[in-house]
Amino acid sequence: MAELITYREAVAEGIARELRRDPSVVCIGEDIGAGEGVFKTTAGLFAEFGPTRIWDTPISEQAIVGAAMGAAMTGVRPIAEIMFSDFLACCWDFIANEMPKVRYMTGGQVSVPMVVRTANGGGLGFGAQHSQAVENWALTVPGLIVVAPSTPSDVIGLMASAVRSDDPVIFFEHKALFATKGEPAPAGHVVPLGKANVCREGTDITLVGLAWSMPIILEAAELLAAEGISAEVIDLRCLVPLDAACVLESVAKTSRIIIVEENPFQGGWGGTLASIVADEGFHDLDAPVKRLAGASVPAPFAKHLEDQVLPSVGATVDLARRLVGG
Amino acid sequence: MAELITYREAVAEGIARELRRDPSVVCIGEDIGAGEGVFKTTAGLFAEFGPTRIWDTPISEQAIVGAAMGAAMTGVRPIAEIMFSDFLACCWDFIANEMPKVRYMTGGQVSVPMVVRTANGGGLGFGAQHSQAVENWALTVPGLIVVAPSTPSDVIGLMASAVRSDDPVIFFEHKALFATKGEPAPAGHVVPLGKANVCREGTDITLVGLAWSMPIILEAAELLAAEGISAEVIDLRCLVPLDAACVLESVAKTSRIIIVEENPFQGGWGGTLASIVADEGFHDLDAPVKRLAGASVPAPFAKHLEDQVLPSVGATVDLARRLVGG
Amino acid sequence: MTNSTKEELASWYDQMLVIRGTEKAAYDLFMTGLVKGTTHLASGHEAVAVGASAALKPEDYVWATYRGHHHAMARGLSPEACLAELMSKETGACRGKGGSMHLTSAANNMMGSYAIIGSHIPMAVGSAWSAVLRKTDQVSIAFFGDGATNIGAFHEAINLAAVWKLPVIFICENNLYMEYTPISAVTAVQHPAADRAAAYSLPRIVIDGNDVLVVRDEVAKAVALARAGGGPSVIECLTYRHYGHSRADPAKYRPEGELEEWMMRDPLKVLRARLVESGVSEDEITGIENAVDAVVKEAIERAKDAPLSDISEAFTDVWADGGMQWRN
Amino acid sequence: MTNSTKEELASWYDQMLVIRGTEKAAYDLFMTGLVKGTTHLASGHEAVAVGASAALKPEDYVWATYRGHHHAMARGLSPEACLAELMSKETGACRGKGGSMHLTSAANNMMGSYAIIGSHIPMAVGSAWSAVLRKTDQVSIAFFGDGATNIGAFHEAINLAAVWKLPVIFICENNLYMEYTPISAVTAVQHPAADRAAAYSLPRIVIDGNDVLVVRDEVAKAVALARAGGGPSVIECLTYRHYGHSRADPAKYRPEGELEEWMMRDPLKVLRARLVESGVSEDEITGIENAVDAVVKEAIERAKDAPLSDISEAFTDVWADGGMQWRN
Ligand SMILES: Cc1ncc(C[n+]2csc(CCOP(=O)(O)OP(=O)(O)O)c2C)c(N)n1
Ligand SMILES: Cc1ncc(C[n+]2csc(CCOP(=O)(O)OP(=O)(O)O)c2C)c(N)n1
Ligand SMILES: [Mg+2]
Ligand SMILES: [Mg+2]
Repeated sequence: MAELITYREAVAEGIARELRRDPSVVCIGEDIGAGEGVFKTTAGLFAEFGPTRIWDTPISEQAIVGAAMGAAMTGVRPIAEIMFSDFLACCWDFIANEMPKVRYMTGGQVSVPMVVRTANGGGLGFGAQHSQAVENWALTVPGLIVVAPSTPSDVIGLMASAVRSDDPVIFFEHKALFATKGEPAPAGHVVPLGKANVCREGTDITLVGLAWSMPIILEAAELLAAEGISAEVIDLRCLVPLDAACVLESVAKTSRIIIVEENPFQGGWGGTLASIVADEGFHDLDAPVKRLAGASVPAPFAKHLEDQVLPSVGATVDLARRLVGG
Repeated sequence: MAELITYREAVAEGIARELRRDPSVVCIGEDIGAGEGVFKTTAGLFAEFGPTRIWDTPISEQAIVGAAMGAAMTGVRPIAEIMFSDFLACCWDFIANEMPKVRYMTGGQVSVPMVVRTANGGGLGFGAQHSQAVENWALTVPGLIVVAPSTPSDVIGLMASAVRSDDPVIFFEHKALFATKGEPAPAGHVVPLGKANVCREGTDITLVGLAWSMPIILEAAELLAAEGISAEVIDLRCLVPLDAACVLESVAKTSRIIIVEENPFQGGWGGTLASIVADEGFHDLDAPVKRLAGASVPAPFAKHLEDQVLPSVGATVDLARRLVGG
Repeated sequence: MTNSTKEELASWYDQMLVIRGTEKAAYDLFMTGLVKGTTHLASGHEAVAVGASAALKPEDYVWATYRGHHHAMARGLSPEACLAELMSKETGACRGKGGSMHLTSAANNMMGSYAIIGSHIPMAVGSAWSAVLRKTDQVSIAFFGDGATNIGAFHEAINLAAVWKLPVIFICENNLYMEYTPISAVTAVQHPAADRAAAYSLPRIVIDGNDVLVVRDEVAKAVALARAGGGPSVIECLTYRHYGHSRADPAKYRPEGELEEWMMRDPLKVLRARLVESGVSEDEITGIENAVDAVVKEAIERAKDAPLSDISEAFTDVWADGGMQWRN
Repeated sequence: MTNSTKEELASWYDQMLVIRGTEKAAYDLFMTGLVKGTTHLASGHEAVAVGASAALKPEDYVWATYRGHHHAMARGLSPEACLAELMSKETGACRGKGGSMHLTSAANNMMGSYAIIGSHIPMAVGSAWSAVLRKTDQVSIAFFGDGATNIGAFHEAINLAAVWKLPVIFICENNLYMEYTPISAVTAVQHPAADRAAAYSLPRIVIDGNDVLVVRDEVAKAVALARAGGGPSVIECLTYRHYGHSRADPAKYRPEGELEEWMMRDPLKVLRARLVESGVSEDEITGIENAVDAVVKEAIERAKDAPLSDISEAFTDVWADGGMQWRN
């Protein structure tokens, strides 16, 4: 077995592979060059590819994403970094109103093949404006591919698909996963967009999540197994395209589902998925559709408070136990 | 019976009442003064209250909402207009990351009593960047009151509550309703935030919506009644606070629900509501939880295309018929 | 001022007349209910579009706002494709999915019209960056109004372009008004674009936007600078819109006599005088005018006759595969 | 330069030392694991905060960034409330819900620290507008970094303030760097704030930000102008941060010798020299220094001893009723 790599290293590796493969790929963002990114997710890129491929910018999120768009529409494949996903709000016009609508409103004349990568989510005690999980923001916008990997090899495989996609992609890298380790990805590794990963098969209950939720869910499934409850675990990997079929198939088997999501319950992506299950999977269900989501509060700074507002292994196990029992 | 008034007139009237009542209320926005607003929703205000209460701004959405915030935090109650709700994206940092988080992240030291009013929704052939229903964007953000009235008197009553609230409010006025007429509001009319309106009682199926959906739902209910299907019709009025209890109570009676929403299905507010019903109302349900939502596409310009992508009376009736029949 | 041949002048007159006529048709069609939604006419601004386009090569990029009919047509969009788009026809530039505010003609490197103030300005910086990355000598132009100079994206874009010395030209059509509010009432400087250029170490350039020759010459200088690697320029063109802001606006906020004064400096009048001056006969000029009339009339008829775009269009072109599937 | 009394100088020295000592404590506590998350220390910037605050009345408003310990303390936040906040204690300024990046002391009209670049600048314009609306003579200050001058909100805010002639002062702490990138590498002018002032018809002001007296004097002039209805000012203060950008940053990007050079112009050194010059004895100065040491030590101990904020705090203060209920 090859040596394990970190999720953080996988980001840089995933980008590097695409930069090597296709000369039209370039990176743009704040402090991503010699600084190698505040999360070190662009480590090594400037050294290998230099300033004609890796472009440091001013603090101008609108200019970053807007310029990346203009380049994408004219023959380049930019990977733009927005340092923290909270700052997507600073260029939300471009994310919500421009990138995803150009192809449609030009009647298919123009493509926008670009990736916006961003460090998403909480768990590090960064407070209200640097800790949000906002993949649900992206889900509200038709025309955006929404990717949120949970493992290093998925980071690499999905980055490959994202960069090669002719549609705009928001690529959520999870801050709390950067230090986690996993299998490296073989050369040429590509994970298709919109294909969920059944991480663990089971028969009693379906546990669905993505990114940060996955370690929680996997641990919960392990604990449940010890109690004789067989949980099927699904990592969605993408919100768009959404592999709803995979979830529905699983529910057809288990009849029970818990969706574990970090974003706040109100407007969370789990609502959309739950509504699909409660409609198309209705006759398969033996129990209420459950969502374990972030509390509907801003992120508190204090670690012991932040722990209170995020879903936990304990809460997942408890709920699953009650659902299967009741 | 007093003369009917338009929804458009109700907006101006609702604002005027608050301006008269409380000298700390001021308005800020683009072309809202002598120009009286591009939708004429500030008609008469400049004439009555003058430039010390009604402030015309440059095209600077961030400065508008940011300045309103700073004023709200220091003793003023601003009503800020963002001309089209699509442009909330241009100041999304303020809407999503600032206004709703200040109270929490200061540990309760500071309040942000302000209203952001905005013309929301489609139906007028304004194309991809001027037709979006984005109340679901606001729902994703804990700390925002989200109001979306459907009738002139609700506009006035909810505006009163919004302006008097010590929490930040996003007030969605629907473009396609501006020309509609309804009962005027009595003096002192106040509609509490978070109280849904059961517009029509029924026993066979619950139809839930807000704003633009309401005329559609009400017409559908009428047609269904003619077929002997008794629909209960609920106008949520607000997404936050959400009157979930009202919906659950109704479903306990009818056992069936259709949520009719204008925003796109993916990430739409109906997902959150559906997930609540599919959880807490699960044992009351005799049929799948249904959502009729906007198609997951940008808004097309052509009227005949736009009609295709929005929920319709016909689709509502059809679905209700199938649900009750099956 | 550089010289221009009679032929150049005549061809600009032709183009400007076509634009004027097509917009007049759009207005009339609106009034008869054949055009729906909203339109923002650029009548009065034609010299900016035609003059700037005259300084470009076909492979250069142009980016416009919701008030972009003139830019699209100056770059080669046919009056028929323009009018058909406004009438939601399948022969429309965007097959009825874009509309007046989103006219696009990618075949002419006219990269679109954007309806949220300021948003296309960083995009133009992006296509200029793209030219540098791809090592072409393409230049990009962003056209925008005076009102756009107070939105953040404008500043972010110019700074980035100046720092990276990108081949992009920022052309402000200062027509004195935003929607109904005079730009002077909400801007801390007299010249909203030009007086901001120094904030990015760029020169202050203010020109007569109603004289196509002045515009062509100034833009040509900026294009030459940009192609030579000299970086961006900001050019503020003084002009005036003849109609109200949009079809809903009777423009009552204008001081008396203002429109009349500007009508005397109508870019078509200015250019017609130049034509006469350069020795083109009245007959020749009338010949152009009649020919344009016929062209526009035919465009109207063809656009009217075309079928509405198919309703399936509502559900295509979200994704690269042509469809709208976001889930399985 | 105006005169200052010995007492003033001494009190500034005291304040600056308290800030320096408290931030040093924050750093040390971080290293021992008692402070978590992240911190952005302002050591080196103290003269800006203390000098500007010295020009204000208690009822004036101040708005800061994630690098705002110095501004909060200069306005009256106690070192204990600061450190307790960083340690998530119930005695913290925001009871552990805000943290280092969101220090707020509303009782002192220090309206908060905002962690998204540029966002608080329009808010400061808003509190200035509020003073005009409420007819008080309160002045507002927004403190921000050099990097913030390239984000759109900065420009929108200054333009609005200039147009409305609001009593607000925009104070840039130009410390040469954003996070790791020199501001000069990404900005089209030499002085990122001051060279933009003319774009809003405001004068260009660049001062030594390491001399508290220079800062006090320049800000006092701007305050007087603002109170007199003369509108906003932009003041660029040249300064330097002694630590890296945040606790994660070893600041290797600095050219050799740069830190050392700036340490020679450490604002505490500069002020200490002024004290000596004005006739304060070494003994008196050492007396201040020792007293401050004791104050900071006590603050550390008290903050350490305080209980963590109650876990119920996670669920309060979303709404005006104190709770978090968004549905029934
Ligand atoms: C971000 C944003 N805010 C507001 C509007 C509404 N709006 C459309 S056009 C316009 C005025 C624009 O004025 P200017 O830039 O001078 O262009 P002109 O219409 O005069 O050509 C406004 C405010 C918008 N489209 N986008
Ligand atoms: C909108 C936004 N973009 C990026 C960041 C990340 N960030 C935090 S501090 C910083 C550098 C700020 O530099 P400057 O304004 O000079 O302030 P300084 O840290 O030097 O005091 C950056 C890029 C942010 N917080 N907000
Ligand atoms: Mg204008
Ligand atoms: Mg700095």
